[in-house]
Amino acid sequence: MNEIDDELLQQAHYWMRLTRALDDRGTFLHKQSKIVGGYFSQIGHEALSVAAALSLGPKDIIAPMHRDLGAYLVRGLTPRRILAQWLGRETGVTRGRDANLHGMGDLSLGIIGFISHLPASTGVITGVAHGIKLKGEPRVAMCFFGDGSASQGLAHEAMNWASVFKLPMVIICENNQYAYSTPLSRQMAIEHIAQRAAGYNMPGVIVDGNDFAAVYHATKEAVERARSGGGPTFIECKTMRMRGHAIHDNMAYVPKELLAEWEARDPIARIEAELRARGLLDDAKLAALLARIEAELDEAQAFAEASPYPDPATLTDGVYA
Amino acid sequence: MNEIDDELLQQAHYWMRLTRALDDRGTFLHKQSKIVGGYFSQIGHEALSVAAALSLGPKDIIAPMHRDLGAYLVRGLTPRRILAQWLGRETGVTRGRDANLHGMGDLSLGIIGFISHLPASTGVITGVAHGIKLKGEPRVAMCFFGDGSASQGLAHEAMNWASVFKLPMVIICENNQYAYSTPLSRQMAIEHIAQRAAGYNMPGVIVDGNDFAAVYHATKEAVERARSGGGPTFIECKTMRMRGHAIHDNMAYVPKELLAEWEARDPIARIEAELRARGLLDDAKLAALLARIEAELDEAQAFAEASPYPDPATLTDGVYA
Amino acid sequence: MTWDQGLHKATTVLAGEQGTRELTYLEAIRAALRYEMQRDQRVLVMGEDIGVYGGAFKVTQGLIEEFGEDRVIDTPMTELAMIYAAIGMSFEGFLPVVEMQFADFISTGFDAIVQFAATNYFRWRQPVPITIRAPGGGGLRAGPFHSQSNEAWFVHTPGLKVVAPATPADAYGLLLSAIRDPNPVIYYETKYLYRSLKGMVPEGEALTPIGQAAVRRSGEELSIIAYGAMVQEALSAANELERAGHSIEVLDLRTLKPLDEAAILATARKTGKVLIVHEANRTCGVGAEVAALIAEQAFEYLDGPITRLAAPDTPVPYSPPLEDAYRPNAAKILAAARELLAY
Amino acid sequence: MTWDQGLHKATTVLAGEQGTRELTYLEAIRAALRYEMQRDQRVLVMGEDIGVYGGAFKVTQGLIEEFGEDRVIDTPMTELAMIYAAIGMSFEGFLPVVEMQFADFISTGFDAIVQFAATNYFRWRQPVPITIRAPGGGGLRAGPFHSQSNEAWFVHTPGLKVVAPATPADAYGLLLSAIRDPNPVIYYETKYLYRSLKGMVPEGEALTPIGQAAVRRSGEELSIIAYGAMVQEALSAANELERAGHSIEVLDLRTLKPLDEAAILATARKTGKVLIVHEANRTCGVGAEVAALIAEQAFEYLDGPITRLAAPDTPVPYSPPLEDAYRPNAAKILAAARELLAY
Ligand SMILES: Cc1ncc(C[n+]2csc(CCOP(=O)(O)OP(=O)(O)O)c2C)c(N)n1
Ligand SMILES: Cc1ncc(C[n+]2csc(CCOP(=O)(O)OP(=O)(O)O)c2C)c(N)n1
Ligand SMILES: [Mg+2]
Ligand SMILES: [Mg+2]
Repeated sequence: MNEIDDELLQQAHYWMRLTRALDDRGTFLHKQSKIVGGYFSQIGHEALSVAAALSLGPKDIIAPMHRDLGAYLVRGLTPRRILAQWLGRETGVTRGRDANLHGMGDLSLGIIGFISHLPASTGVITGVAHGIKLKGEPRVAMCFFGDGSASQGLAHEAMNWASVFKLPMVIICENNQYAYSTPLSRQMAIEHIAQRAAGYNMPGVIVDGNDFAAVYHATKEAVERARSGGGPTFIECKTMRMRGHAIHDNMAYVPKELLAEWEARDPIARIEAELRARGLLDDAKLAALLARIEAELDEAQAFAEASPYPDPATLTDGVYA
Repeated sequence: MNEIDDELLQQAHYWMRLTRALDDRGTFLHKQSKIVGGYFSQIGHEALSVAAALSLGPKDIIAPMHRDLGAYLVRGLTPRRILAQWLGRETGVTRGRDANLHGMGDLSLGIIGFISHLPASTGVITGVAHGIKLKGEPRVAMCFFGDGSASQGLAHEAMNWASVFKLPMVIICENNQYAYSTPLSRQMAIEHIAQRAAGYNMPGVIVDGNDFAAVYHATKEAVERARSGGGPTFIECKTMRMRGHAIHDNMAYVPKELLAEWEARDPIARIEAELRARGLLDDAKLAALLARIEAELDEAQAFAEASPYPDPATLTDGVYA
Repeated sequence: MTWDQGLHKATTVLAGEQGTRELTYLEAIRAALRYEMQRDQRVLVMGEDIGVYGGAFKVTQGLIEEFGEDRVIDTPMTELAMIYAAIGMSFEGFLPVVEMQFADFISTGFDAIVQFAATNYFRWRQPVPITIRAPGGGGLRAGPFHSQSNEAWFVHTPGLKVVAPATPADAYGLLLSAIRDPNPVIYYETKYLYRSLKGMVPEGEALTPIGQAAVRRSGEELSIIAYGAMVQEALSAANELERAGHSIEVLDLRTLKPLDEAAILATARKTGKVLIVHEANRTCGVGAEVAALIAEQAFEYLDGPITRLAAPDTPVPYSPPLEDAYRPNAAKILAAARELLAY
Repeated sequence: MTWDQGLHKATTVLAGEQGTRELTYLEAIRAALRYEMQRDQRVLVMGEDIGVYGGAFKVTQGLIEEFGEDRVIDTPMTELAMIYAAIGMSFEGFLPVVEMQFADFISTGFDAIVQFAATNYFRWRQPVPITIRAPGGGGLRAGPFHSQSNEAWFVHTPGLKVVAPATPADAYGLLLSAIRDPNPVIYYETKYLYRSLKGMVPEGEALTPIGQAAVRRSGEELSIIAYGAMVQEALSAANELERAGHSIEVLDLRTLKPLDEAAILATARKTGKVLIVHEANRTCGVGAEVAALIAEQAFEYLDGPITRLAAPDTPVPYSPPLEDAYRPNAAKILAAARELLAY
C-alpha cells in the first residue's frame, strides 16, 4: 500500500468502516423486522467497492449492484436516504417503490439504480459509456457485476459492445466465490474470469479484492486508460462473500476452511494494519471513528424511522414520466 | 488433402456439388416467384457444412442454421422434402408452416430445425449434448453458428454451459466475414472468434473453411474428443458468404477485391483440383455428375411442384402435440 | 442400466393404494416432483441453487440426496441457456422441469420459451415436453423484481400451456399433468401460499387435468372467477357475503391456457354477474381474455357489467402500504362484489 | 461544438411553413426520423444494418450520409445490449431510436425493455426516453419469425407506451411523439404497409398525440375498432357495407398503451355493436382488453355481443393458403360485421 498517500488511506478507511457499520445495521434492522423482505450483506466487499469508487471523478458514472454499498456511499448517497430506502419510506431513494438495495439510483450523484435481472449493470453502463464517447467528454463509466452474473449472456454482449466501440468503460467483476449457493466450479470451467477479457481485446486484470491499494491502483489505471481514449478494461477482484447470499441463508454450503482463510484476509483488518504501521491509527482513534460513525448512523436511522411511508394514493402516479 | 481417402473425397465432392446445385435452384425458383418470401444462399459454405456433417456418425445430432444446406443433405434430408419446403407444400419438412430454410428439423435424421432467433442452435444443442452425456451414450452433438451470431449472449451462455458440464459437443463457427451487411470489424474487436474459446477452457481451432480436408480433420478430431469424454471444441471456419445476405441483397457493401480473393478460393474448385490431381475427375466425369444431380433435382422439383399446398382447414391443428 | 434399458420407458413405480395426506402448498409441489421422478426416470429437475441448497424456497430440498446430481442439476446462473438446455434434453427423451428462482427471471429466458419451445411442434412436429416452474406473485414485500405475475405474456403466446394452481391438491395434480404433457407448460406457483396454505393431497396418480377449471363453491347470484392466490381471497369474500345472505359461485381457473371456456361460460350464464380477479396487472391480463370471452359468447345472459379486479398497471411496489394498495385481497373483492350485486 | 454547447438543447431547426406531401408509409417513417434528427441533436438511431446498408427495409436509407456514423449507429447483432445501450445513452441525454430488424427479434432484448426501461421511472424517477421501432405483421409470406405482431407483451407490461400507426400521416406524427416522449415507447410499424400505402403527410410539427384514437369513418350501426394494417382492411369492409346501405364507424386505436378509453367507450355507446379486429393472436391480445373495457364500462349500451376477429392462436404460418387463412382481412371483417349487424 506504499503508494497510497496517508490522506487517501484514511479516507478509504472511513468509507470502509462506514460501509461495514451500515451493513451491520441493515442486518440488525432486518432482525428487528424493520426491514421487511430481504437484505443483502456485502461484508467482505468493502475494499473493492470503496477503492473502485474512489478512483473515479465526480462526473463519472457507476452502475453498481447489490454488494456495492461502499460505492454508493463514496458517491454521496447518504445513510439517511439508504436507511429510509430499506425501511420502505417516502424519503428513501426509491420512495418505497423498490426493495432493499435495488434501484438506489441518482444520476445527480452519478449512480444508476440496479434491477434484479443481473447483470443489467453491464448493459446499461455500456450505453452510458457510449453516450460519453459520442459527446467527447473526458468522463468514465464503471460497472460492477459478480461471478454468477458472468455466466449471463448480457455480460458477453456488453463487453463485446464496449470493445467494438472502444468505450471509456471499466468493468469490475466481483468474484466472491459464490453466486447464491453456486460455487465457481459450477459456474465456469476457467480459473480466472479475467481470462475472458482477451476475447474482447481488452486488458484483463486480476487483483486481490480485499486489498484496498491493489484495487485502487488497478482501477485508477483503468480509469485513466478509459479517460484518455484507451478503451475498456476488465478487472477481476478476488474476494469472498462473508455472509449468506441474503440474510436468511446460513451458507451451510461454504466450507469452514474457506471462510476462515478469507476471514484472515479481512479488508478492514488489512487497511487498519497499514494505518497502524504508518502511525495513523491506534485503539483510541479507532474507537473515536467508530463512535462517530455510529452517531451518524443513529441520526440517519432516526430520520428514516421518523419518515412517513408513501401515501397509497400516489401508487399509480409515478409510472410514466 | 493427402489424408482424405479417395472414396471420401468423391463422396464429399458429390455432396458439395449437390449442395451448390440445389442452392442455385433455390435462387432460380425464387426468381420465378415460386419461392415466396426470402431465400438464403449458402454459396461458399459447401466445404465446411459437408465436411462437418461427414465427420459425424448416424446417431449424432446437428443443429444447423441457414447456410448449412450441405449438412442437411449429408444427414439425409432429401432434395424432395427441401424443395417442397421452399415451395410451401404439405410434403415439405414443415408442411408449409415454416419459411425457406427455417425449421427443417427431423430428429430421425438427427437434425434440429432452426429458428430465426440466432444462435438458438448453440442453446438447444447444449441440451442435446447434456442429455447424451446423462445417458452415457457415445454420441456427439454439433451446432453451427455465424460471426454475427457470436455477438449474441446465448452463444456465451451455451459455450459456458457446455464447458462446465464437459459435454460431448462440437461448435462450428462459420465466420463468413459478414452478418447481413455488418463486417467483422463492427461485430467484434478481435481477429479470430476462436480466441474466445479459452474463456471456456475449450480448444479453439481455426481452419480454412473452404478447404474440405482441413475442416474434415478439425471436426473429426473434435468429434472424437467429444465422443471419448474430452468435452467441447470450438472450431472457427474462415469462409466467405459469396452472395447477399438474402436474395434481395446485392451486397454493394462488400469490397470487390474481397469477393475476388475468395472467388479464387472457391471450395468446389479446390476439391475438384485435388480430384483431378488424383486422377479421379475429368471434364467428362464432372459433366456426368452434374447431369445426374440436375436429373435428381428435376425429379425433386417435379415432386415438390406436384405436391399439394397445406389445407387451410388444418391451420390450428398442429399447435399442441 | 443403460438409457435404452430403462430410461425411455415411463415406469409407474409408485402406484400403490391411494391415501391422502395434509401438505402445505410447497410440500405438495415437492411431493409431485418426487413422485414423478420416482415414477419415470426421464424426469429431471434443474435450476439455480436447486440441488445442494434445495432451492431459494427449499421446494426441491432433499431431491439431490434422493436422485443424485445427474437428475437434480445445479446450473450456472443463466436462464436462457437453461431453458434451451431443457429443450435439447427433451429431444433426447428427458422430461425436464426447470425452476426459475423467481417468476420474474423468466423474462431472461424469454426467447427460448416463446420463440423456440412454443413453436417447435407447429414447425417440425417435434414436441417439447418441458415444464417451467415459475414462483410468482406478491404480498411478501419483495418489490418489483421478486413479486411479478407475468403469466399473460405466455397466455398470449401460441403453443404454450399455462397453469396456476390455487390449492395443495392442484399444486400436486397440475404438476403431474404438466410434466407428462407433451407440450411446454409454464407452471405458476404462488409463493404467498407456499407455507400459508395447507390442504389434503391425494397420493399417487391424482392428476389435475390441464384445461379444466374447478367450481370451488357453487352459487346463484354472482360468479367470482379467479386463479392462484386470489382463489382463497375470493373464497373468503364469498363466505362473508354468504353470511349476508348472498349466493356466490367461485370458479378457480386452474389452467390459464388453454382456458376452460365451457366452465367460464357456464358460470357466467348461470349467475349473469361476473367478477374476475387476479393479481397480475390489469391491462391485457388473463382477466381481459375471460371478460372478452364472456362478452362475446354469454352476452345474452348478463345482468351486469363484467367487472375486473386486478393489480393496477404499475410495477409491484415494495413498501407495505403501497403493496397493500396494489394487491387485490378479500376486502377489495368484497367491495367489488357488493357493488356488482347491487347493480 | 461540445455537447454542452448544443446537444442538450432541443433546437427546432426545421419549423418553416407547413406544407404536405404524398409519402408512402415507409417514407413517412424516414421523414420523421430525418425531421427529428435535424431538429434535435440528441436524437440518434441505431440497429443492425441500419447505417451503411440503410436497414433491412431501407427505412433509414440516406441517414448515415446525412448525419454521420455517430448518430446512425450500425451495431453488433445483439438486441439485448442494444436496448440496454439505448437506455444508457438516454441517461447521458440522448434520445435513441432503436430499430429491431423485425418485431420478432424484440423478444431477444426483452429483459431490457420490460424489466429495466419499463420500471426505471417508477423506481428512481429517472425517465427512459427511448423509442424502439418494431416492424411487425404478416401478409408477406415470411413465416413464424418475420411476421409477428407481439405488441400485447408490452401492452400488458406497466411503464411502457405502445403505438401502432395505420396511415403515413400517423407513421410520421406518432414517431415524432414517440421520440419526444420521456417514456420508453414501442413503435409498431406495419411492414405490409411500407410501400403499399401512400398518403398525404404534413411537414414539420405534425405530431400525432400518444393516447388518442381517431375516428376514421363515422357511422351509426356498428363500430369496427382496429389498428395497424387492419385499419385499411376495416375501411374497405366498411365501404362495401355502405354500398349495402349500412352505416359503419371505424375507430383507429393508434395508441395501444395507454388506450384511448374515452374514444373506445364513445364509439361503443354510439353504435351499440362492436367488432374488434387485429392481426395479433387472439388470446389476451389488445382486442381482449378493448372488449373487457367495453363490457365493463359500456355494458348498458350494447345491442350485441362484443365480437373479436383476430389471428388464431397459432404461430404465423408460411405457406400462402395457410397465411391467408390465418390473417384477418377485409373479406373476413365483412363476414363478421354482417353477422353482427344481423344480430
Ligand atoms: C437473471 C437473474 N437470475 C437470477 C437471479 C437471482 N439471483 C440474485 S443474486 C444471485 C447470485 C448472483 O451471484 P453473483 O453475480 O456472483 O453476485 P453475488 O451475489 O455473489 O455478489 C442470483 C442467482 C437474478 N438476480 N437475476
Ligand atoms: C436475434 C436475431 N437478430 C437478428 C436477426 C436477423 N438476422 C438474420 S441472419 C442475420 C445475420 C447473421 O449473421 P451470421 O451469424 O454471421 O450468419 P450469416 O448469415 O453470415 O451466415 C441477421 C442479423 C436474427 N435472425 N436473429
Ligand atoms: Mg458471487
Ligand atoms: Mg456471417
